[in-house]
Amino acid sequence: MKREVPLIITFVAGAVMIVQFYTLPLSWLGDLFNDFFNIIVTCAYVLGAASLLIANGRKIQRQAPGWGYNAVLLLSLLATLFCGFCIFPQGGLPTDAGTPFDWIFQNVYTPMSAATYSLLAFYIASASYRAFRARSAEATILLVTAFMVMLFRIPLGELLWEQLPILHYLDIGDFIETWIIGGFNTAGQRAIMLGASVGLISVSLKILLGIERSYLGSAD
Amino acid sequence: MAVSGLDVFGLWIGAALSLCIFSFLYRDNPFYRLAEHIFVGVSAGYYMCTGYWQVLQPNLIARLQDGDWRYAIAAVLGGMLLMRLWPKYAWVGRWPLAFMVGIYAGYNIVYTMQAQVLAQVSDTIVSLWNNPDWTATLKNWIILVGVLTSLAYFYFSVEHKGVIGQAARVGVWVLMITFGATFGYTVMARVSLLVGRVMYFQDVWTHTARWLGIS
Amino acid sequence: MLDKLSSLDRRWIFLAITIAVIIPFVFPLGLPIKVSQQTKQFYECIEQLPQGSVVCMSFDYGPGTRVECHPMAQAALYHLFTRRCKVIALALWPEGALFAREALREAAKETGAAEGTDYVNLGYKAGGEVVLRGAGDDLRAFFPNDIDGRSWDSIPMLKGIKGWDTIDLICAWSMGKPGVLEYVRVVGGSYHRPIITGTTAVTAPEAMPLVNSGQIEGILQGMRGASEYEVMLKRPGAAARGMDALSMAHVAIAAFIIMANVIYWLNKRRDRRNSLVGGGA
Amino acid sequence: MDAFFCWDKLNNLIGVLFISGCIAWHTFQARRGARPFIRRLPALGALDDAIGRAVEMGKPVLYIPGVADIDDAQTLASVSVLERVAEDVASYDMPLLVPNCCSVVMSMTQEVVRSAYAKAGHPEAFQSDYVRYLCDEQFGFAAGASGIMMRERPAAIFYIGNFLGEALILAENGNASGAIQVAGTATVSQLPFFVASCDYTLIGEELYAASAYLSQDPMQLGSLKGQDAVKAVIMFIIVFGTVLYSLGFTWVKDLLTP
Repeated sequence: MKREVPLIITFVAGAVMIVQFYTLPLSWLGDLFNDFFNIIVTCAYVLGAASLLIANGRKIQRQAPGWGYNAVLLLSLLATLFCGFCIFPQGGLPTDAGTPFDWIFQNVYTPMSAATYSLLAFYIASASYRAFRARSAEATILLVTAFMVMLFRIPLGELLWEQLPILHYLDIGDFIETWIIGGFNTAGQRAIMLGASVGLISVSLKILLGIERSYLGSAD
Repeated sequence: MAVSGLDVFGLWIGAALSLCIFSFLYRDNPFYRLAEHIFVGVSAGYYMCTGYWQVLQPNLIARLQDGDWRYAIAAVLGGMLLMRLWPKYAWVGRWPLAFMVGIYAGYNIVYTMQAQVLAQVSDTIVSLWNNPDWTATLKNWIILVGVLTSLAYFYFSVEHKGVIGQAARVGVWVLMITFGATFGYTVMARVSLLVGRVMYFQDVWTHTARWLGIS
Repeated sequence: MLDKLSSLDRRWIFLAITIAVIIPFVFPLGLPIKVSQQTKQFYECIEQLPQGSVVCMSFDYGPGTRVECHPMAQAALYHLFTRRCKVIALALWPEGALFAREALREAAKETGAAEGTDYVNLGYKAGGEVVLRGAGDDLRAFFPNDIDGRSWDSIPMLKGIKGWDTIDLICAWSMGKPGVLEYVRVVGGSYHRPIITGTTAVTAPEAMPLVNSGQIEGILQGMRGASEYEVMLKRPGAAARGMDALSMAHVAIAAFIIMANVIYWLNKRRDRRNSLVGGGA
Repeated sequence: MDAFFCWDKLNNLIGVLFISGCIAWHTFQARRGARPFIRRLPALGALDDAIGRAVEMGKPVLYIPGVADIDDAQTLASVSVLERVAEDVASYDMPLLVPNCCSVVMSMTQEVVRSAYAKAGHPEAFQSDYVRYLCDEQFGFAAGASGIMMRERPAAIFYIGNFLGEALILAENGNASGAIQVAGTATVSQLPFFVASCDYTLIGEELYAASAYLSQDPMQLGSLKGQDAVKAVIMFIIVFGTVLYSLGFTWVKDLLTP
């Protein structure tokens, strides 16, 4: 019962999605299921926040090492929830522009998200230094392509290229666009996409048929 | 543009938190940990609030208020998911999980077929001669050979020996060029992000200066 | 020395990159920006829209990639409003809706476009591809209100707008999934509407096969694409301002790659010589 | 009938039926005893080695199932790889840390890891904070996961699933923490970073193949054989269609155009 019902639900939901794709009168069912999906996903955010509350609450209670940080996490979570649910501006929602929630978004969330993302600029440099070595034929191909695409698609790189003897007759930007990006890159991307699509369809099929069921957990 | 004290305060908070994040580049430290925990808390809260106001409110609550009772099913399924919080009843949460997995398994089958398999195969069918110029011809050959050899690399039921082995080897080269190109492109993207942050710090300064009436 | 360099503490690299990015802001280089074919194509797509065309602009980016996508959106809105086109903004990413609001307000201030008659912001809807498909024949079903809660019927410019086939052009700012690929699949695939896009430099190679096959009619690639577009519009903005720093950092990374390989090669030569000596002894 | 069936999707239906038939046929063929040959993927051997090293060093194993929700087949494939990894790690009674970016995925991985410890006979060894939810925002997640790497110092890190921009943050910090790293993703834009920063990488379809290969379940292996058959037909159609198209016959391409 604990396993059979979910397997049946999976099969029915999947079958409905497939059938509605091909048949006009049933397409409303697909839309309805999609709505349901979105609603359940949003409920999952509650699950996420609740598990954060529980996990961090426990650490604070136990006074585990570094519990002060967990308290900070809980405080910032609760403060955001309070602003996002309780502080209504006149005739609007708590998430509108100019509200405390919006202030948190603009001045806490956005800068930190962007700062974390921009750490990538540093990591990409250290990864290039460490990993890009002409160890084998494959590594050399990767290295040379990356080097060319990186350097000669920026104004300074183009300027450098134009100083080169003979080679400067070749339009390097056009060469990269046409042959590397348009030719080899397109081929490689397509092959990965095709292979992955076949794998994806296969996994989906196995899930619908109940062959692949690890997502349910292996025991009760 | 008028700058208020609150704006400037916000900018400085943002700049300080950004610096805390950047401090991780030196090594893990209390400032980073502080910022990290604030970040995790704020973003979990942010997702929950926007999710509620932009999805649950209009798509569930408003519809139930309008009397569309079909949506009660979604509410029940969502509620069942929350049962995961009580280990004893966690199995109840499998039902909505199974429903979601089912929807996307079915969806993946038909849409992947449409957008990836059919579209990509049909795009790969190109003219190998009779093109207006030689560049198009050569490019088409590269694409055809590249796709076939790279696909050979993804062959699992044959050892990579003989013809398949050689094709797979060429395929790996094509894949390496693909990865190299992607890497090169990404460098630009990532550096742009850093440039964006530097501009942000610049803005913080100009706004502060304007507020103080210096500039 | 060689060993030390080949296992260089990565913090030195971090420091070098920081310096390379900051210097051009203090001493601008003013490098010329060459406009690429793709950017010209993108520009033409908007340039050829008749007056009063309705463009659906999708803001599918988060704070992280704002620096790449936001200048594009600002420039394109300016371009569209000066050509008297109407814009319906929506977002498949939650933060996108707020960026849309910011960009629309700025562009409105710059060009005098009015909310409700020249543009509307429908806000964010979760679900990605599902939303696009569901909204197919009736956008209103998925977006009954605009972001500030005004009902669809009370907004003058939405009169006559039904599904995707009543939209003249799709313009998606895209940094991943959901993004322009979803638009190509649904709106391009089933409704055959023209699509143009501005992507982060990362997503660009993934989108290029679709540009080659004509499913996407114009593309701005990353900050570089944005700066080229700004140059074409003769309206230099944030993207053009950052191009020098971008160049410098690239050169720094390139220098590190060359250095790493020279060291690797020297090390290999030394090892080979040592092993030869060892063999003789 | 016209009002019922979308005729323009007929090519899609035929394709789906063909692929399903191919995979199903090979799967059930395998169940009847024809155990198919599947080439060994080098990255999978690395999974075992990495777990072995963690056991030797007495340090935890870190498994990151990507940042996508369960609407992504990569996540599901990852969960099924996790099942094997968890069984392995649990049998040595070692900690397996699984930080999650999505709460639904967390509820799934929690179930899988808890079951694995129970199955290995160490139900008490499973602690609820092994599997945790960090946050939905990808960079908040990256910040949190990097913190875990620096503090817990895992000996082996697996990145299996759909990754976005945070891939390099994770892989570089994992590298700095000194762990052996094995990655697997079908997300093309992140593959170069994993290839550059990790010891082994499962590329594209290999990710989906991994779960089947690890299970050594004949039906799963049969489905891999079916996938190969599908790819062979795709290659044939491409070659056949290209030759015809170059000769001026466009019908193959037209039939495929969605």
